[in-house]
Order: sequence, then C-alpha cells, then structure tokens
Amino acid sequence: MKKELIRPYGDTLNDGKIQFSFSLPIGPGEIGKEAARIILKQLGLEDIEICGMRDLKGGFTQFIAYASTSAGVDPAEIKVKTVDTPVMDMEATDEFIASHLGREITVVGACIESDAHTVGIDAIMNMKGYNHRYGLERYQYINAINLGAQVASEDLLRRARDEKADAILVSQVVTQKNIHIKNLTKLIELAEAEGLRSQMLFICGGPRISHELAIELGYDAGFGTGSYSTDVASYIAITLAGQRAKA
Amino acid sequence: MKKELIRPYGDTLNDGKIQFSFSLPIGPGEIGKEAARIILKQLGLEDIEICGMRDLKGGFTQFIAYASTSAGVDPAEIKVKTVDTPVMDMEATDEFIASHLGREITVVGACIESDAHTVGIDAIMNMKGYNHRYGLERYQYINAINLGAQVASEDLLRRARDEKADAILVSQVVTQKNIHIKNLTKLIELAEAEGLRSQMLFICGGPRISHELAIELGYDAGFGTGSYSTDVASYIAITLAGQRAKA
Amino acid sequence: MLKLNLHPQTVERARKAAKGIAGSFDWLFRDYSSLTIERSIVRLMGIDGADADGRPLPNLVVDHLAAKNLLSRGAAFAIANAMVNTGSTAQEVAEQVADGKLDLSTLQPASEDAVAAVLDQISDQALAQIREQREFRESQFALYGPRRQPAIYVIVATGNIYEDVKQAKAAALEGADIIAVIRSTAQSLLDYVPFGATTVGFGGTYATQENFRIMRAALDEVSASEKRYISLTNYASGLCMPEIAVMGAIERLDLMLNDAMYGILFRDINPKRTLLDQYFARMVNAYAGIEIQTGEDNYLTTSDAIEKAYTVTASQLLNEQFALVSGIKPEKMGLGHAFEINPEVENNFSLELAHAMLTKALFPNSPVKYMPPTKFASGNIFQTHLMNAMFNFIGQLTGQGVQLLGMLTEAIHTPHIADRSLAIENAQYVFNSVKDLSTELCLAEGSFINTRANTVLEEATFFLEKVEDEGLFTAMAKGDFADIRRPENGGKGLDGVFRKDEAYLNPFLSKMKTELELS
Amino acid sequence: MLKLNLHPQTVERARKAAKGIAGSFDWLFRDYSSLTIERSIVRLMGIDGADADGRPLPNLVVDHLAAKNLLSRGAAFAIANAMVNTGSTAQEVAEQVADGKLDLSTLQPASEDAVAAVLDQISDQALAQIREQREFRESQFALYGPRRQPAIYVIVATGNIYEDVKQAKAAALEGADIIAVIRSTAQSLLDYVPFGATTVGFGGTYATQENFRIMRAALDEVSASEKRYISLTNYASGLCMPEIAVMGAIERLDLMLNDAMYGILFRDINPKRTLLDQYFARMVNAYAGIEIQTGEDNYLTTSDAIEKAYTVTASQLLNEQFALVSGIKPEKMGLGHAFEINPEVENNFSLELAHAMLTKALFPNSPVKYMPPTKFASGNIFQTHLMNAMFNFIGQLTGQGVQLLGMLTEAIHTPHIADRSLAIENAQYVFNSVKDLSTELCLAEGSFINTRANTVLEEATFFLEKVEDEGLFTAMAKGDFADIRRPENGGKGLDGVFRKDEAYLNPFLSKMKTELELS
Ligand code: B12
Ligand code: B12
Ligand SMILES: Cc1ncc(COP(=O)(O)O)c(C=O)c1O
Ligand SMILES: Cc1ncc(COP(=O)(O)O)c(C=O)c1O
Repeated sequence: MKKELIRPYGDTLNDGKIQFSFSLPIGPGEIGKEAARIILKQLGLEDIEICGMRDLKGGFTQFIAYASTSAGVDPAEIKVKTVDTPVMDMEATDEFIASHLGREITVVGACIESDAHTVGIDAIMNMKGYNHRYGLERYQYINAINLGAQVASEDLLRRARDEKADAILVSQVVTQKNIHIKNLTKLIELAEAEGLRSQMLFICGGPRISHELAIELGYDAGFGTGSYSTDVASYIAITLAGQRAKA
Repeated sequence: MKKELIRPYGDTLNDGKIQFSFSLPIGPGEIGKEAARIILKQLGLEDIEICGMRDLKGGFTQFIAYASTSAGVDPAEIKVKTVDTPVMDMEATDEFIASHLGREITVVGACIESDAHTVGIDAIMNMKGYNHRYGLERYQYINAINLGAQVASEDLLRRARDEKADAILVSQVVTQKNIHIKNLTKLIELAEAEGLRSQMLFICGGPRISHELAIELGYDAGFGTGSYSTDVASYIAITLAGQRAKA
Repeated sequence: MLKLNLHPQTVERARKAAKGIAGSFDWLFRDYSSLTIERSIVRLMGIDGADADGRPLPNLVVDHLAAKNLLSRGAAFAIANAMVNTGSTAQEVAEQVADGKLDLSTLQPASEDAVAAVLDQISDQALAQIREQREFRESQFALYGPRRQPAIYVIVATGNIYEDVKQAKAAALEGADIIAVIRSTAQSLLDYVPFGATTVGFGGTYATQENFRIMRAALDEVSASEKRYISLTNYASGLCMPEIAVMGAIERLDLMLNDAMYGILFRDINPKRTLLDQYFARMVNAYAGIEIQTGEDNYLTTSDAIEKAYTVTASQLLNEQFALVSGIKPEKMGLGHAFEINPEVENNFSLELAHAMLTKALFPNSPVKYMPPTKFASGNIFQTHLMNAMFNFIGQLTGQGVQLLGMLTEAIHTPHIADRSLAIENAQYVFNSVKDLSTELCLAEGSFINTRANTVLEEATFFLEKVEDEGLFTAMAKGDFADIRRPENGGKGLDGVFRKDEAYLNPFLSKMKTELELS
Repeated sequence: MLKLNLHPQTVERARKAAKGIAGSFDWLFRDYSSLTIERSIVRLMGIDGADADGRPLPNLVVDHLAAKNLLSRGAAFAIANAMVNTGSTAQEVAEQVADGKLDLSTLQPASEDAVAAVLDQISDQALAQIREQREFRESQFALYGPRRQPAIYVIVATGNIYEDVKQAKAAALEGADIIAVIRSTAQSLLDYVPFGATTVGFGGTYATQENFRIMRAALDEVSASEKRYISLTNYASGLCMPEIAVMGAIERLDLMLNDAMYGILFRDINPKRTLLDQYFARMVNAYAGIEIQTGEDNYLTTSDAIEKAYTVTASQLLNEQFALVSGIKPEKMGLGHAFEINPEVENNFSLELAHAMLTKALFPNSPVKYMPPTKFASGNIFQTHLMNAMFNFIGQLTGQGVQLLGMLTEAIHTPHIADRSLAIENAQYVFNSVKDLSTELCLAEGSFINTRANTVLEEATFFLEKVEDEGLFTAMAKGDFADIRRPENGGKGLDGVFRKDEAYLNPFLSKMKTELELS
C-alpha cells in the first residue's frame, strides 16, 4: 500500500510551510538573527526566513519566521483514543438510563486540589448548562452533586463513597508545571489505595485533557475543550449499561 | 572553554518554548490534531500543545501550537558576514570622497527584470531619501543614475559601461519561487561574460537580501530591510578608496 | 449617524473640472483604435487559441493585418470579409492566417451588405452571450440576496490556477464574497494575453481565459452549495485592457481592475494608448454589468498618505468621469482608496476616518473599494494583523463597498491559505462587533475629521482645476500625477495606436453605445 | 466629546443605597479584630521572619496569644508589654516566643504609660517609614511626570521571582507603567504570608515581603534609567489582606488588589472576616497612598457580561463606599470592570462602549481599572490579539485609568516574555491611533449606547436598594451576588474574628484614622 503522507501546506501542496515565533536571550541584530536561523536549522527546517525581529528589551529578542519542513504523516496510520460512545440528547439519555439501568445514576463532581476554575465543570453539571445543553443536574435520571472548587482529593472520594456514586467527575484547568497531572495522579492513587477505583467510573476534563491522556493517567475517560454535558452523560449511561450487561 | 548555549525562552531560562502555526490538508478533529502533533514530534519537539485548531474549510485545517525544543546555539560561535565599513553621514562621505578619491563617483541603480518595486531603491537613491537621510542623488560627490523599474539586466550593464560607473546598485523585492536569486545570478553572469564584473562594485538590496547572500551570489555587498543611503554611500566610498590605495 | 459636512460648492467645482478633463478626449475615442482593441474585436468574433509557440491567434491575426496595412479599416471588416470570401468561420480564418495559409491582403472586398450581415450576426451573438452572463449574475443575486457591505474581498496568488482554486474555494466557504486572482508579475506589460490554463506565475497567476473559466466554475460550485453568489475579479489594466475585459465579460467575471490612468503612471504605458484602451474596455465592462475597480491605492504605495491624500480624491473624480463616458453607472464604480497612513502618526485612525468618509460622501452610491495597509505592513505578523483590524473597523464604520482584506503576512509572501483565513476571521469579527456603530455616533462640532475631509477635497479641487487648465497630457508630462513624468508620446505601446479610416468598422462598439445610451 | 447622559437622580439613588449598605458595618469595624489584623500589627511593630519550618513569626506570635487567650486586648499590647518587661526589641520578643523560650501569658502587665510610650514610639516609626515611601513615590511622579492614561498594566506570573524580574524589567523598558506580580494559585486561602524569596509557584509567584522588595528594587532601577516611574502592584485580598497591605506599604507597592467582597464571593472566605479585614487593610492602603484595585471582573468570568452588567456597577458603588469609610480618596480608587462580552454578539463593541462609558461617567475622578477579554480568549492567538485591540480601543476612547493588557495567549499559559511584549505593542499602537478620537465624536441623539448605560445603571440601583433593604449579609446568604450563596457564618476564617475587649489597643489604627481625618 502506498503511503499518502500529508505535509504542512502554505500555498502549494507539500511546500511544508510553518510559521514560528520564539524569543532568545540575545539582543536584536545580525548575530541574533543567525542564532534564530541556526535553532530552526537544528529542527531540520529549510528555506528559513527570519522575517520579524522584535526587541523585547532587557536582552531578549523575539523572532518571527517561516520555514519549510519535509516532515509528513500518513493520516491512515494515526490512531487516537477517543470516547466512542454515541452522543444522545438529554431526553434520550434519560430514557436510556430508565430502560437499561432502571435507576437513578449518581455522579459527584469537583474541581480538585488547588484548582478553582469551576466554569468548566459547572458547564457540564449545573442546571443551566452551556451552549444550549442543560447540565447533568437537569437530567431526570441523574443525581448530580457538584462540590465546586478546590476540593481536596480525599474529600471528593469520601463524598463519592458516601453517595455510592456511579461516577466521579474531576476538572483540572491550571496546567502550569503539569500540576494537573500531579493532582489527577494523586486522586487516582488514593482511589486505588482505598479500593474505590473499581467501584465507579473516573472521568476527568479540562482544556488540556484528552481522552488519551485520561486513559494514560488511569481514568476511564477524558473530555477536553468544547465538551458538553450530553457527551459525558451519554458516555456514563452507555458505559454503565455495558458493564451491567457484562456482569 | 565552556559553551554557553542559548535556547528559546518563554518564561523560564532554557524552557525552549516556540510558537507554531501551520496548515494541513486534513479536516479538523482529533485525527488532524494528532497529525499536527506528529509533525511537531518529527521536528524533535517536546511538550507539544496543540492549542488552536481552525477549520480552513475545503479540507484544510490550521493548527496553532506551543512546544519545547532542546535546540541551542552558542552565540560566541556565530559568524555572520556583515558590511563592516563605518557609516558616515552625507557631509562626511562627501568629504571622504573628495579627499580620498578626488573625483565624483558614479553609481547606476535599477530594479531589474520583472521587479517593479522601486520604493526601496528610490529610498536609497532619490534626492528625497528615506527616514531623514537624503538619497545618493543629493550627495555632492556622487553622480547617481536611477534607471527605475523593470530594467533588463542587459540595459543596466550597458548603461553602467557607458557611464563608466564605479558601482551598480540592484534592487530585488519579489522573491516568490526565488526569482530574485535567478535575476541576481543572471546579472552577475552577464557581467562576468562582458568582463564588467571586475570594473565596478556590484551591490544588491531588498527585504530578503543579506550581505551573506550577496557574497554568495558573487556580489560585493548586500543590504536588507532598514538600510539607508548613508550605509551604502559609506560602503562605496570607503571600499573604492581602499581599492585605490591597494592599486 | 456619522456624517461629513462637505462644502457643496467645492464638490461641484471638483466634479466640473474632472468632467472637463475627461470630456476633452472625444477626438481620441472617436478617431483612434489600438492593437488590443482590434484583438478584443477579434476575440469577440469568436477567435481564440494559440500557435505552437504560445502566440495567441488574436495577436497573430492583428499583427498580420498591421503588417499588411489592413488595420485602419478595423479587424472586424477584414475577418468578416474573409468569412464571406472563404465561407469559413472566424476561427478557421484565424487559424489559416496563423498557419500562413491565408493572406488577408489578397482577398477582394466582398459586398458591403454581405460583410455587414456577417458582422451583424456575429456581434449579436457575442453580445447576447455577454448579456446572458450578466443576466445569470443578476439572477444569482436575486436568488441568493445581494452582496454584504463591505463585501469581503480576498486575493489568491499562488501562480498556479489549480492551487488558486483550492484556496479560493476554502476562502469562499469561510465567507469571502469576492475572489481576486492576482496576476503574475507585470502581466500588464505583455502585449498579448497568454493562452490556456497556467501553473507557473510569479507573485500571481496569469490572467488567461481558461484560468478565468476554471475559477468561475469552481466558484459557481461554491455559490450553489453556500447559497451565496461568490464574485470573481481579475485585472484588466495594461497593454491588453480591452481584451481582458472581453474575456472577463465572456467568462462572467463580476468585477475588474480597470483604472483610467494606472497603466500610464505605474506601468509607463503610453497615455494615449491607455486612455483609448480604457474607453473601450470600460464600455465592455459596462455592457457586461461588471463592476470596475480603480487603483488609487497605487498613489499611496509610493507617496505619503497624508500629504498626497488629495491625489486619491482627484483620481477618483477623474475615474468617475471617464467611467461615465464609457457608460458605467455609479453603482458599478468601485473607486479606490487605501489605508496607508503611517501607523506611528498620532491620531492616524481619525485621519484615516476622515479620508474614508470623504470617499463615501463623494460617491455615496458607488461600491467604493477600500485597500488595506501594505506599505507599513512588516514582518511582524501580529502587528500587521492589528493594522488590518483597524482597517476593517473603518471599513464597516464608513460603509465601504468592498473591503480588500489585508493579510498578516503582507510583508512576507503572497498569502498562504491560513493567512487568508485569518484575514476573513479578522474582518468578520470586526464587522460584526461594530456593525451599527456608525448610527450610534456623530461628529463633534468643529471636529478635526470634518475639517480634514474638507481640506483634502479643496486640495483635490485645486489640483483638478489646474490639470483642466493645463490639459491632462501636459500635466502628466510635467509630473503633476504621483510625481512621475509621463510625456504624451512616451511609454510603451504608442505604436499600437492608430487612426481609424473612414470605412473603419467596430460593430460591437456601435451596438454597445446604442444599448448603453451613449452618444 | 463622547459623553453619556445619565439620569442624575438615579445616580444619586444608587450612591445613597451603596452608602447605606457600607455604613451599616460600624459595629463590625469598631468592635472586632481578626488574626490577620493582629499579625499585621505585629508586622508593623517590626516583627518578620519565619521558623525552620517556614512558619512566619507573626503567625507564631499571634497563634501563641490566641492559645493563651491574650488576643482580645490586641497583639500590640502583649508585645509592647513584653518589650517593657524584657527590654528586648519586638523582633527579639517574637523570636523568643517562636523558640518557646518566652510565654507571654506569664508576664505581668507593665505600667500603662510604659506600654503606651513603647507603642507610641514604635508606631510613629512604622508610620513614618510608610509615609516616607509615599513621599518618595510622590516625588518620583513629580520628577518624571504622571502616569499615562490609560496606564499600561501587565502581569508577570512565572512562579519564580527571579524570572519575574527579568520579564518585568523588559516590560517596563518596553513601556509598561505598572507591573503586577500575579500570586501563586489560591494564596488567598493561606492564613499566613510565606516568607522570603520564592521560586516555585503555580500560575504565579507567592506574595512575600522579600519578593516585593526584590521586584521594587528592580523597577526602581528601570524607573531611574527610563525617567518614568514604574509602579508595582500585587494582591492583598484573602485571609491575609491586612498583612499584605502592610507589606505593600512598607515595600512601596503603588497599587494593590483589594476588593471589599472578592474573598467572600470568589474564595468563600467568611463575610465578617472579609469586611473587617478589608476595612483595616484599606486604611493601610490609604495611609500609604496606595491605589486600590477592585475585582469586579470576577463577576463576569462566571456570569454573562450583558445580563449581569449591573452587578459590576453595583459592586463598584459598594467598593467606593467601603473605600471612603477607610479613608481612600476617589483618586486612589481603581474600581474594576471588564471586557467580557461574547465576541459573537452583534454590536458587541457598542455594548461594551456603553458599559465602559458608564463606569467612567460614574467615577470620573477615579483611575478606573479595565480588565481584558479572558473568558472568550481561545487557543487562536491571532483572534485573541484582535479582541485585545478592540479592548485597547475602548480603553483609550473612554479614558480608562488603568488598562490591564490582555495577552494573546490568555487561554494557553501565563504570559511568555514575547506575549507581554506583543500586548504592549498592541496597546501602544491602538492608544496612539485613537488618541484624541473621543473629542472628535459624540453620541447620536437617542443612541442605543446611552439607553443601554442608563438601563444598566437602573438595574444596579434597583439591586442596591434591594440589598440595602435586606441587609448585605442576608443578600449574600440568599445568593443575590454572583448567584453564589455565602451565609454570614459560613466560609473560611470566621474563627479568626474576635471581639475586642475594652482595653484593646491598636495604635496604628488610631493614628491613621486621625491623620486620614476619619471618625
Ligand atoms: C475564568 C478564569 C478564571 C476565574 C475562574 C472562575 C471560576 N469560578 O471558574 C478566576 C478569575 C477565579 C481565575 C483565577 C485564576 N486563574 Co484563571 N482563568 C480563567 C479563564 C479566563 C477562563 C476559564 C474558563 O472559564 N473557561 C471556560 C470553560 C467553559 O472552559 P473549560 O474550563 O475548558 O471547560 C470545558 C472543557 O475543558 C470541559 N471540562 C472542563 N472540566 C471538565 C470536567 C469534566 C468532568 C468534564 C467531563 C469536562 C470538563 O468541558 C468544559 C465545557 O466545554 C482562563 C483563560 C481562558 N480563556 O481559558 C484562565 C486560566 C485558566 N487561569 C489561569 C490562572 C493561572 C489562574 C490563577 C492561578 C491566576 C492567579 N495566580 O491568581 C487564578 C487562580 C485560580 C485557581 N486557584 O485555580 C491560567 C492557567 C494557566 C495554565 N495553563 O496553567 C489561564 C489559562 C489564564 C492564563 N493564561 O494565565 N481564573
Ligand atoms: C509598494 C508595493 C508594491 C507597489 C510598488 C510600487 C513601487 N513603485 O515600488 C506596487 C503596487 C506596484 C506593487 C506591485 C506588485 N507587488 Co508589491 N508590494 C509592495 C509593498 C506593499 C511594499 C514594498 C515597499 O515599498 N517597501 C518599502 C521599501 C522602502 O522597503 P524595501 O523595498 O525593503 O527597501 C529597503 C531595503 O530592502 C533596502 N533596499 C531595497 N532595494 C535596495 C537596493 C539597494 C542597492 C540597496 C543598497 C538597498 C536596497 O533599502 C530600502 C530602504 O531601507 C510590499 C509589501 C511590504 N509591506 O513589504 C509588496 C510586495 C513586495 N509585493 C508583492 C507582489 C507579489 C507584487 C506583485 C507581483 C503583485 C502582482 N501580482 O501584481 C506586483 C507586481 C510588481 C512587480 N512587477 O514587481 C509581494 C512579493 C512577495 C514575494 N516575497 O515575492 C509583497 C511582499 C506583497 C505580498 N505579500 O504579496 N507592489
Ligand atoms: C488598477 C490596477 N491594475 C493592475 C494592477 C496590477 O497589474 P500589473 O502588475 O500586471 O500591472 C494593479 C495593481 O495594483 C492595479 O491597481
Ligand atoms: C480582587 C482580587 N483579589 C485577589 C485575586 C487573586 O488572588 P487569589 O487567587 O489568591 O485569590 C483576584 C483575582 O482575580 C482579584 O480580582
């Protein structure tokens, strides 16, 4: 089979054009420009054009550049882990839960540890919802408990155990120095230690979360930018129904 | 000697942060995002964050990303060819010519071949000048002849020969598909063929011209973005004086 | 409502002077023709194609006529005569001439009636085809609704018509209303129009009839899928202005760059040649319902946008009068201006606002064409993107007709696909944000903006009156326009201008004049 | 001149209601103190440092007093008493307490006069130091000229004070007028202020006195070289509001984030604790000549900027009244608002303009603080850059006091050095372009902008009157503010609030009140 590689495209197929900008701790001038060019050369780039040079003062300069790469990828070979359950609207999900599980589902959500960005988890859980999709609280067959911001992992797990939750929803928005990885790992390790991990679905979300990352961290699913309550609710309902069928 | 490498800087020394944007001939979605990530991985980058994905329609998507590189360069080792003659103002240059050469210098300039961008060469040559520096026409000891736009290489050389020019000034602004390289090479090859190359200075300029490139193409000097008449006039005067001294 | 208070007498004086200037070329328009006008007639007669060396048949035919001294009666006569004589089609006649098999000077003049009949039929047919295209365009707008205002106009310029198509379609899908295919460097200096689909241009793609057709078809597809008529434009100006106008009319271009004086000033094409050619080219545009676009922006790429603002206004008024002479209605006059003030000038936004309002106030019914910052665009793409936002702001605030979107990479390369998309996003964001802002605001009493607009108008009026006094050719020879001296008999292409003889025939011109109600 | 026409009676009613609300906390301000107020007194007495575990001495001392039931008379008395008893300095007393070598409950009360004398001397000295810093700041502005308006305000937030310094200096050299060092995530919930220079913060750098000092020194260097006084700001809000205010006063911060209600609503800090702490903290700010900045932007990060625009206005009016109670002059009230309207809303520019003009019209003498788009910033850095340009446009057009520049990478990371530089370039370009545009324009008769501003004002007035009726605590408990329920006795830090006894002493409060002419 012939590989059909795709490459960056500026204005001609496979021209490989990429735009760059970066700063170097060096003053503006020919030496700095050449340093920028060398950095891009080290990345294996060709046709390097340093078109912008901005003095950032204090001994820094920003370079803006265009260059060509020969890098290419065969899209047919790309595998990404994605949440593959179909997405149903609220009514359909409620019906699905009623008919396949025959009981209310309980989910407990929180923005854990130092993170106070609740807008994301609220968008998923709160009555009001987001972008014309009501949140989980509004679902007839979902008992949604939103603990809010800066909830210690321990507290979230305790509450989930108390409520016999079917799923835990965790949000992480701050990612500086990978603090989200640390926090999410802490939660899952605590859950393992407490024997809770297998009792419920662990779902995380946030602008830098992908399903792939979530799986890697030991979660059941992950939801990134642009997720809706409907995505999560459908996923939970269908997954739980699947587990029940298997059991 | 310990090498002090410099690296791209985002907000922490040596964090290696670079901003990227490029388009791929693929629709928006997780597969596309992963394709973008793979391309950046092929460039040897780490901590790849595809933060923007823009549907360009028609089967194209633009990706905006940040990532880290470990590429680094030792600024002490960077050599760039630059025009090193000191820059004098108009009065000083006129005096210099008067005292060191004792005669008027003739320069013939043009935007050659298909190129019609005269603003650059006019900025250097015309009376009026550019950014508070008068052009060569205003110099008492320079006879500046500006042939304007889209001058055939042959015509420029003919005129330079007729005028017994000391220097030829060529401007090239359009660079698509490296047409400037083609045009500049054509001129210099014709000059060689006609035995004119050694008779006068060959100087080129334009936004994508560097001194380095000019030398590579067989010119005496090259002037890029932000050059002034004073740079060129000083260079010509001092170089001619030097040649005379040697001769 | 944001509105200027212009001195009505000054406006009147300015228009009168411009009208005087444009009106003084009757002799030229009446008594002369040019190689490219003849070639455009040849094309209208259905002759197309090129020989093995790529020389277009229209050139071969007209050059043949010139060589044989047959031109002063017009190509129309010679070809019709050959058709009558040989029973061939016009295309067959041309091919035989090209092959050297037919020497038109050897043919006897057929009966006047026979020739007239052929010409009548052939010109009816050509004009009908053009009319159909016009009607189709009109029906599309009727069906899908009128163009947004300002219309979103973007360029494609890959040099390869097939890449152009990809980029144009993507842009149209993203919201572009008008696609301009930029021409290859200096095509205006070619005294022929290249033939066929082309894939190698520099800084743009050759304007050829086949390229027009390919792009039009692609955009028609998008129009149908998007339920929005996507307009196409290209450049007519140059040594082949009438021919390209004809090609555009046939292939349903919707707008065409056509400036009465651009060729003279910015391409050193002979003044007589240029004025003559634009007269006929614009009449073709008028007949085809094509919106013309003028090139006032060019003044500001070389001169200071504040100091020389009046040259833009003066040129607009001249372009307007020349357009009227060719039968173009104000609704189809895309008079140009440009956002080229140095961004470091204090209050440059107010200054630019004054200029943009002046243009709109002078030409309230025209789809004024507003050009983006180019001169002060730099390799700093972020900054250029901002300048384009300010430009879009003024475009919407002053209700310009056509907004030629600026590209954030203006100083670097012809637009990449993403650059254009970012430009459209920029425009859509800004247009929507300040949608009705102009109705919210008014100018303060004694505002600088109003004063400035009147000052520019006065300077333009003074200039036009001077030019009217001197005569346009004298003024151009003296360098009054754009500081460039263009002597009446200098520049390229003068040898392609000739005096028509008594028997000269151009059935297209006569019919169009009648239909356009021109004298 | 661009100018609103607000109903004067409504403005009056709104202010009256806000004044009523703020005026109803006399009992709290008079009769209570808190752990952090006491720690701030301890700090003013010259106690600083931390033990081996990083626990700050002020906390160790005040916790000791609380544990020994000595707090209700105030830390000032206890320490002064120990100084008199032991002949040690305040710092020595604190160190001995920290080392467990001294139990303050074992000391006999010294003579009232002796204690008073110590306190008088020590408070004079501390206040003199703060006054000197204020005077130095004033002399700098006198020397180099006042801050530009809007001032260019940028943040640094690397988490490492030494990287912060590099970035701050670069920004100042590029034209920033105010540098804000953003705090590490949720420092407001720490009931202590970390000690020393810090290099590990998340999303920001810890506010510590040493970090303040390091940054102030760096900026003083740039001020001298640039001949422009560069201001420094940080956050006071949280469980240590008064302490950080004191640190800021001592280290010559020039502005401080200090919102009367932010801690309650957005950090779930107890309402009583928050109001009490802000009262003292703001008085310190007032005394130090520090400009406060309020956090109305926070309402709009969670609520819709159109629907809830009135909450911003209401909060501004409340912050104003609380500030007046603490002796802050309008010239030092950086009341906040934010550009957070969904960019897809039609005419969002006009709407935002109405809101921005309303704030300026209500507080014409205040250096109003204008926050950039954050919520609708996306990973598309080009688009975010444009939104920031529109924000800068409105900032200059409406003459805001402080423009918190938006970063093109707002949705991605805390600013890289180049992001900040591009933000400054953006602001400088736009500010200069529309410099005097507001004098060129006026609002059209019956403009939507004027109507909208009056509507928001009415909604705010109605809301404030309702809150005045119910009482602020009841309203907060019901969720009237930002849809968040905050019961009077809920939230963090209530246990740090205590009732002062008769003999309670706070010499700083008394002296500041006198000098600020507060009753
Ligand atoms: C609003 C906001 C705030 C508000 C938060 C108010 C609140 N109650 O949430 C306030 C003002 C309090 C705030 C404070 C801070 N913030 Co903030 N903030 C933002 C901002 C502007 C928007 C975030 C947002 O609301 N997005 C909208 C929601 C709907 O999107 P979302 O969170 O991605 O959620 C969606 C998906 O990700 C997903 N999702 C999210 N969670 C979950 C969970 C589950 C289970 C599922 C299924 C899905 C899901 O579904 C949602 C809907 O589609 C961003 C910048 C930006 N434009 O993104 C900065 C930003 C996130 N903040 C940042 C920082 C640094 C801070 C501070 C630490 C600054 C400081 N030092 O003071 C503080 C401290 C906060 C803390 N302790 O965490 C940085 C983070 C940098 C980084 N990458 O680490 C950002 C990126 C700004 C910046 N460039 O500096 N912030
Ligand atoms: C003005 C302009 C025009 C004007 C030119 C008017 C004139 N008389 O010069 C007009 C409108 C005619 C024009 C037309 C075209 N242009 Co043009 N134009 C520009 C523009 C906006 C500015 C160029 C300029 O004047 N810069 C200012 C001068 C002062 O700078 P400079 O040229 O760099 O010169 C300085 C130095 O480089 C140096 N220098 C330059 N020459 C020399 C010579 C010597 C001897 C020395 C010592 C120094 C020196 O000193 C100067 C002073 O510091 C640029 C975009 C941009 N912002 O850069 C596009 C641009 C150069 N044009 C472009 C194109 C494609 C065209 C066209 C081909 C488009 C078309 N298909 O129709 C045509 C055809 C022109 C042709 N045949 O060459 C492209 C080139 C793309 C590329 N990299 O190849 C650009 C980059 C725009 C774009 N993004 O598409 N253009
Ligand atoms: C009116 C007009 N015609 C034509 C052109 C370009 O065509 P050419 O480069 O072939 O002269 C321009 C370019 O700006 C123009 O403004
Ligand atoms: C008034 C005010 N104080 C403090 C802060 C942030 O401090 P922290 O995150 O520590 O609560 C903010 C943030 O927006 C604020 O607006």
